[in-house]
Amino acid sequence: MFSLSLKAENISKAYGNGRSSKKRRYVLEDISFEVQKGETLGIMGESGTGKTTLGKIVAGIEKATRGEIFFAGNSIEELSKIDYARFRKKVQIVFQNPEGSLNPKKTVEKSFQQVLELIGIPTEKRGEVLLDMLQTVGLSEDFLCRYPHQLSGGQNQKVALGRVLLLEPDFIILDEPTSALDISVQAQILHLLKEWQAQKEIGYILISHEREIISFMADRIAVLKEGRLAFTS
Amino acid sequence: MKKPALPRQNGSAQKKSLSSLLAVVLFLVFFILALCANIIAPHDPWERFDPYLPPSVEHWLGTNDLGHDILSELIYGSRVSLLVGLGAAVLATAIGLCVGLFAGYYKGVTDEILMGITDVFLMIPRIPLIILLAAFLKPSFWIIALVIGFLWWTSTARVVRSKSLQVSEMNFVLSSKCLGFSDKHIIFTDIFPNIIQIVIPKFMLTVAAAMITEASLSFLGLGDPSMKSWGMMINFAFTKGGLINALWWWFIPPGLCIMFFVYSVVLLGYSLEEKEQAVLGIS
Amino acid sequence: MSCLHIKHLTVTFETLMGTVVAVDDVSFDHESKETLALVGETGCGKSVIASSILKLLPDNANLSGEILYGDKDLLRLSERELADIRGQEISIIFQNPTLALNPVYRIGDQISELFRVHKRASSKKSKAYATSLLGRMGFKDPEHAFHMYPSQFSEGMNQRVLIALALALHPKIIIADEPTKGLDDQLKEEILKELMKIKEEKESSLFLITHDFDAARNIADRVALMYCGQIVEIALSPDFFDEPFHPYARGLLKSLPSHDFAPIPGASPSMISPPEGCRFHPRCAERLEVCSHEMPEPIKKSGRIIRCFLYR
Amino acid sequence: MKKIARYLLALFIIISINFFIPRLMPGDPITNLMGEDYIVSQESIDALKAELGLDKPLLVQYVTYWGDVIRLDLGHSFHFHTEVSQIIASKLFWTTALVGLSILFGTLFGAILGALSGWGKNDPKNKTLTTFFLWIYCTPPFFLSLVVLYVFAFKIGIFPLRGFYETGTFTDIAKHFFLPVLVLSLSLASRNYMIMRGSIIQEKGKLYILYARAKGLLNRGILFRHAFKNASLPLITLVALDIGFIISGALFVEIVFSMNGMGTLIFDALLARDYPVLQGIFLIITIMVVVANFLADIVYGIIDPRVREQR
Amino acid sequence: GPRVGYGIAKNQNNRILRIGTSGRVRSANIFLDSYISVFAQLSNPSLMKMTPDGRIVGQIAKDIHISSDYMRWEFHIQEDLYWSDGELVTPEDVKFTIEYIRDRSPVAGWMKDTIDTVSISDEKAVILQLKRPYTRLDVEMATHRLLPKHIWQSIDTPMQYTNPGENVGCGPFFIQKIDLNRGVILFAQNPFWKGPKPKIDAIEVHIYQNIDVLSLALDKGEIDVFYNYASSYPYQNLKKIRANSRFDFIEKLSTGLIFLGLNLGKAPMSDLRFREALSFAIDYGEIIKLDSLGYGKIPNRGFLPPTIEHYKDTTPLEYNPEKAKQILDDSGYGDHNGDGIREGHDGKNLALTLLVRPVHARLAELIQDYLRSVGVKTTTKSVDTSTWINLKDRYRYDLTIARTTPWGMIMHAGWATGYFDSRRTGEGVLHNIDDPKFFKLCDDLLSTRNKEKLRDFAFQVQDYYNGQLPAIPLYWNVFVTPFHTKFQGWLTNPLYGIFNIDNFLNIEPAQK
Ligand SMILES: Nc1ncnc2c1ncn2[C@@H]1O[C@H](COP(=O)(O)OP(=O)(O)OP(=O)(O)O)[C@@H](O)[C@H]1O
Ligand SMILES: Nc1ncnc2c1ncn2[C@@H]1O[C@H](COP(=O)(O)OP(=O)(O)OP(=O)(O)O)[C@@H](O)[C@H]1O
Ligand SMILES: [Mg+2]
Ligand SMILES: [Mg+2]
Repeated sequence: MFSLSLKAENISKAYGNGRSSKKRRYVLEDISFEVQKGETLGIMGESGTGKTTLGKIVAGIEKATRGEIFFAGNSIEELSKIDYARFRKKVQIVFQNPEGSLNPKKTVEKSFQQVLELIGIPTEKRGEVLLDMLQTVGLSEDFLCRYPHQLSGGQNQKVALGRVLLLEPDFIILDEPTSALDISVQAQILHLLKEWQAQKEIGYILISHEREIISFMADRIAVLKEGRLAFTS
Repeated sequence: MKKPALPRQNGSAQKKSLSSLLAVVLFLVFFILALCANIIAPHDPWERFDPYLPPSVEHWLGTNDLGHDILSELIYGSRVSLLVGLGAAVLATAIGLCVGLFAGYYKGVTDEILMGITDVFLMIPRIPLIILLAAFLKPSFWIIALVIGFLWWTSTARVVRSKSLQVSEMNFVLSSKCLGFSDKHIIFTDIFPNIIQIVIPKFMLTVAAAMITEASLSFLGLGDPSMKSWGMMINFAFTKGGLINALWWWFIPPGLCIMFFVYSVVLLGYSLEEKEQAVLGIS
Repeated sequence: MSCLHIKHLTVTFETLMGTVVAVDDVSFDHESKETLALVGETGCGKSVIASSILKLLPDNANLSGEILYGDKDLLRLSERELADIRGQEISIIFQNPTLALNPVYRIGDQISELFRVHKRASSKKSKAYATSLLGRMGFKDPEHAFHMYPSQFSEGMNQRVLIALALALHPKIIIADEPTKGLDDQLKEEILKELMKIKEEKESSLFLITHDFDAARNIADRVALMYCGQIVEIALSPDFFDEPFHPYARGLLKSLPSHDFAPIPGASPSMISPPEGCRFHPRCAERLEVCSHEMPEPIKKSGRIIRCFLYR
Repeated sequence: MKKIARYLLALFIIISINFFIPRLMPGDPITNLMGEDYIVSQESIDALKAELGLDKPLLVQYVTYWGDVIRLDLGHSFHFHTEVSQIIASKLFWTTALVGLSILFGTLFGAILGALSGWGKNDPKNKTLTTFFLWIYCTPPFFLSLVVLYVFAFKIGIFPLRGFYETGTFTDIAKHFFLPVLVLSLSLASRNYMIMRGSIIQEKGKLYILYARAKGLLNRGILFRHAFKNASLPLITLVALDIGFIISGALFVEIVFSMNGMGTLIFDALLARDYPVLQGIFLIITIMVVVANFLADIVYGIIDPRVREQR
Repeated sequence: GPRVGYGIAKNQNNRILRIGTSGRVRSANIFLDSYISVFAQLSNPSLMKMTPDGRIVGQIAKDIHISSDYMRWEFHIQEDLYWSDGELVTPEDVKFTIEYIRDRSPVAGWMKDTIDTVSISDEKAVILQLKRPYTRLDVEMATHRLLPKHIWQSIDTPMQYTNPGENVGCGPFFIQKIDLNRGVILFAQNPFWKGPKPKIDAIEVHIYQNIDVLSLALDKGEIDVFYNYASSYPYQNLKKIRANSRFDFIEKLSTGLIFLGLNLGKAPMSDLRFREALSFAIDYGEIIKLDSLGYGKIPNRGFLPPTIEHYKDTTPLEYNPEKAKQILDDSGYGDHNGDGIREGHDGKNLALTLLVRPVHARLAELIQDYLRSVGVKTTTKSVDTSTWINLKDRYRYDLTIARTTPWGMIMHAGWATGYFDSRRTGEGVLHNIDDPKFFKLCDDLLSTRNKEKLRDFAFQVQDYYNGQLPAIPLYWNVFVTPFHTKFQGWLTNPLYGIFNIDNFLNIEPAQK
């Protein structure tokens, strides 16, 4: 059987004024890699090298200047509407900046509820699923009525993660998923991620600056430096 | 020894609910006036007494140039004014909101097209168009509401667009996109709540503008002059010597009515605002 | 000499689900020139303490207690008096750098603003100074960085901008809420070095909130451990890392990578209705009978402050 | 590029609309040229139509019209008896002064007061201010102008009753301008106030505001250095839109203060169905609005880099 | 120092007459702008003029000789008239003016069809040779301004000509300046005027765009008198100015009136019985009370007011709703389906469109109510003037409200025939009668200048109106003109009210 994979091919990304090439600055150059379901690719790199940018491109929410992303063998540019919707559900990203990725005008409950609605969980079951997920990421019910700014950094991160996990994606791009968590909770979350990976065969692209986390989680490690990706053992 | 308690910054919750209560009450009063005008009004507003009577026990606000009881006119006027004001404002705000949100969210070609349309609507010479319509349409106030609604949405659209351009760049919108929410969902549940503060005043302003415009339209020849509305009352008060003879009981009350009605809408808007500020914890 | 006394600080928030006791009767001293690391569980109230010091809490917060800075009680100062202290004498690095920066101003302008407001420096001078600061924060092309907007920067870059901002005026106290979050090892080291250098030079004290035990071990003089709104242990840094007293501290150390990320079992407690007795007891491996119904008071023991019945 | 294409297309449509709408209105310029009673042969009507270029099919007229637009030849007026460009130029000077000043004051006061009120607490002072501006907004400009005129020019008598000037000296002109500019500025300010107030409220919950406080900025400093710029986007839009509206919207103020400006010109031309004048004015307004919008777009970009990157 | 109020302090000069008007002067073209040309008759008088008692007599023309077949008109020109630049006024000027109007004025189409040649005889006379007999040339000549040939001969396209500065004129005053931005037309004394010396130095016409502001200016003393062509001072503003002791009033029953026009070509208006029923449904007394605040008279069915020459006292109109209903019932307009609205002969509900301009909104409301109470439903359609003209000219209305002007009453064959004769058209006229009997009457009127015959025909016209009711007059209105008592000696004529040369030569500052 054809195995489900997420593949980046010759991704380049330039920022700056579109027309004048002088001002254009390439952040990513010619990056290619492939991640299979159930596998973790760790990406490390200095601050500002383009890890987040790469993550966003792979997740399909930012356009690469050049290159393509393939999901299950098809370029995501050419996906039909239905396939794109599937891709959209199956490839998720957890942002580095957790508070910024939550709508400031929505309570935690609403954020969750809408995802539940999106994935078609019947209304009567939603409460149960929601509480389950809260417990999974280690949040209590108290948080349901809070707005993002009423949560601590780590709590925001948990909400963001929980929301993504609900979708049961095939691939998750984790951009510094535990940066705001204390070490015990970080450990909990890392174990949780591993557990889910084992159960549901999720592929991770884990972006982190912490060598320990990467080596704990990743099957393969790549380092992003000066726009290029180098695999290390 | 205990230090003095720190002053708490937020006002008492009671006061807040009071003002929203006031808003609701005020709004309802106008609503009831409009609904039950025939019961509440002391006279038939088309019945003619002596013209230009000053306020008296019989006519609390006197009579106008045709001898109509001004108070009754005022009460009946709420029907048309509320309908035109709210109708036009709802229409204009709805169109403007949608156009602005879509343009700001989709950007690119959609933005260009929508803003192009907005520009065109913005610059359509309104008065000629209204005269044109007046000649071909049967006069009625819902047509006026429609016309105002269809012509007055452009600035809302542009204002909304400028703000939603800002908001749609934020991470949480990206995040929603990534979760696979439909564009419609993102526009209305992610972007919209974050620009509502600009839409609320825009809406209030449109309510007032529509009520006043309705009067000036008749000045230009559109509409049925025998229709009773607050704007119309002000209009006649001026063309028929209300100001020059200082008949304040004629032109002030309809002005006040417009003002208070808009104020009730404003207060409603504010209580929304306050509720939100309360949850967001800002003062 | 101590420069910041926090006495019986309690911060609660009103929410629809009830009152959140984010900080519960916290008292500690922060000596001058000292680096105090505050560690603790996610959501235990560290950032709230940091914000309370500068009185930057939202409206739904209720504060009580005292925060003495010199002879002033920061909580009772007027906004105007506070403005003179903020940024200049006490600066803070927020946890969420991207949202903390104004999206419509250039990075450089946001830094120079400090000089213009507090020092009334000329724009040229403040620009030069801001550029040099950016250089020290590991920006290879500080001129370029000066002209960028926050949205064009990565998370880590904004983080560094915030650090630059906090150090700019050589404040007496620097409150850093996870300043090295998201930075790679090398940069982290550089930044911390820079931080310590400035701290030494200017004799400032550093209030460091962090999850990074390595950093805390390396630079902190003392460590305060927080759990569920309370400070449960304060100890000198070597002591703390060598032999933590509180069971929670021991649990935490076990979650370190070196122990293969073995987490403390159980979930974080609710801050609205915290557990009776010792807040940690439901997850505590060494709990006693009393722990479940009586709250331990902080006591001094061998140079530490500890809040646990095991050490009574 | 796209932007320019869009503006050109919009311009094309609007300029076409400017041609068709006046012509679709019932009546024509000739009816109004005639007077109470006449007998004219079809022949002389035709001659008249030919003189005014109305004899040709609409489509041909339309093509000619475009030729004129491109050559910027606005033609001459049927009723004002001069070159349209000349009439407009003479009115535009005064109207621009009137409108320009009003936009300036209306924007400044509206924005600043609105920002202060949105920033501050909802205390009695701000409530009063809001009520005041609401009052102004809910008062038809006609009404407001007459009341102001009645009180200041008639009762107190410190301002003249009408016109742009009497003797033409600076103080004389200033005296004549004071009341109309006051009325227009107030009604503009009332709207700007509401918008700015809402916009500031939206901004003030943001974290960067809190951080600005942490930097040691004072309340007002934060408002005007930080919140104001972010919140001003909608206002810029509105001010750009104003240009067109006010010119025609100044009509009522012009009527009350007997100022022979653009508003009156439009109204007269409209009632008389003076096509060339109408087309000329609409063309000028169109261009002004397009330019203003274009500038506003540029200003957005300058203010907000995130918006600029979209280009 | 003391606050100097605007206007009051400056208006100390008792020898300058300030006239306030709210006419919309559009351009400084005395030949074509309809508002300015009213004022320009002071500087550029017409050949003929109307006397205060309504007769047409010579003005520039000393006397006229008319051939018995009305084909040849000889105008003898005053000999001591000079233009304000010192040139003598000559028959050449008159000839030039008539030809200029004939060739270049869009409103003078009739001249092309009527005037054959214009020539000058050696006795300082201008001779008009006509193509067909025309009896009313003198009336027409009372409304056209004399132009100085030496100025205007170089102006080929009057349509594109404005002169905001000095306009050479030959009246007692000439136009010194037309400053539309300031809103004034300034008249100075003609230095070469040889006639009786005016007792005032100058005349200023101040243009106010809003009548209420004009009233304030009057009250305040910034202007001395109100003047709008064919209009009374607004009745509702009178009360205030009456309270000002410095003002006095000229009150004259006008030759104009307000009337309800009927589309005679359409059922049911084509039915005389229906028209009569309408006439009984209207409460004239109330209309006068409400719309003219008492400054009006209940009209006769004969349409024309008593101020007109050869007035005939016909049946007064009467408010009698019962009678109206009776007539409607009797003539087949019963309410058979019982919905409160009568049906026409076609069985459909009588639902009429009342086409009005915004100025008549209130009257429309009243009419609508009167008709409703006799079971006729009307819808008011309020439109702007151009639309009104357009719809009216295309007979797209059932009822409409219109007013007549003094000139309108004497135009065409006179006696308001110009409003009804369907062979004519014009801005304010209805041209709704195409009855050969009426055409014959008009032609008869046009065929003679014989006083007896004219009277006879005028009576017949009034009888025709009385019998046929082509329009229902609503009220004959009284024109009220407030004036400052610091001037006295006011003279008015039915055509132009106070704005006539006789008046300006006559008024003088009041003696204290
Ligand atoms: N909108 C933009 N315009 C210009 N440059 C940008 C923009 N967005 C990102 N960049 C640049 O791209 C580079 C990569 O940014 P990115 O956020 O991907 O870094 P990162 O590797 O995730 O860093 P960190 O670890 O600090 O989060 C940075 O140098 C940043 O300045
Ligand atoms: N405005 C608020 N309203 C209600 N609760 C709040 C508010 N702000 C913070 N809290 C709660 O107070 C507690 C302490 O938050 P704080 O931000 O101090 O945590 P923290 O220790 O900094 O955690 P982290 O390490 O995750 O940043 C949290 O449980 C949080 O949910
Ligand atoms: Mg990143
Ligand atoms: Mg925190």
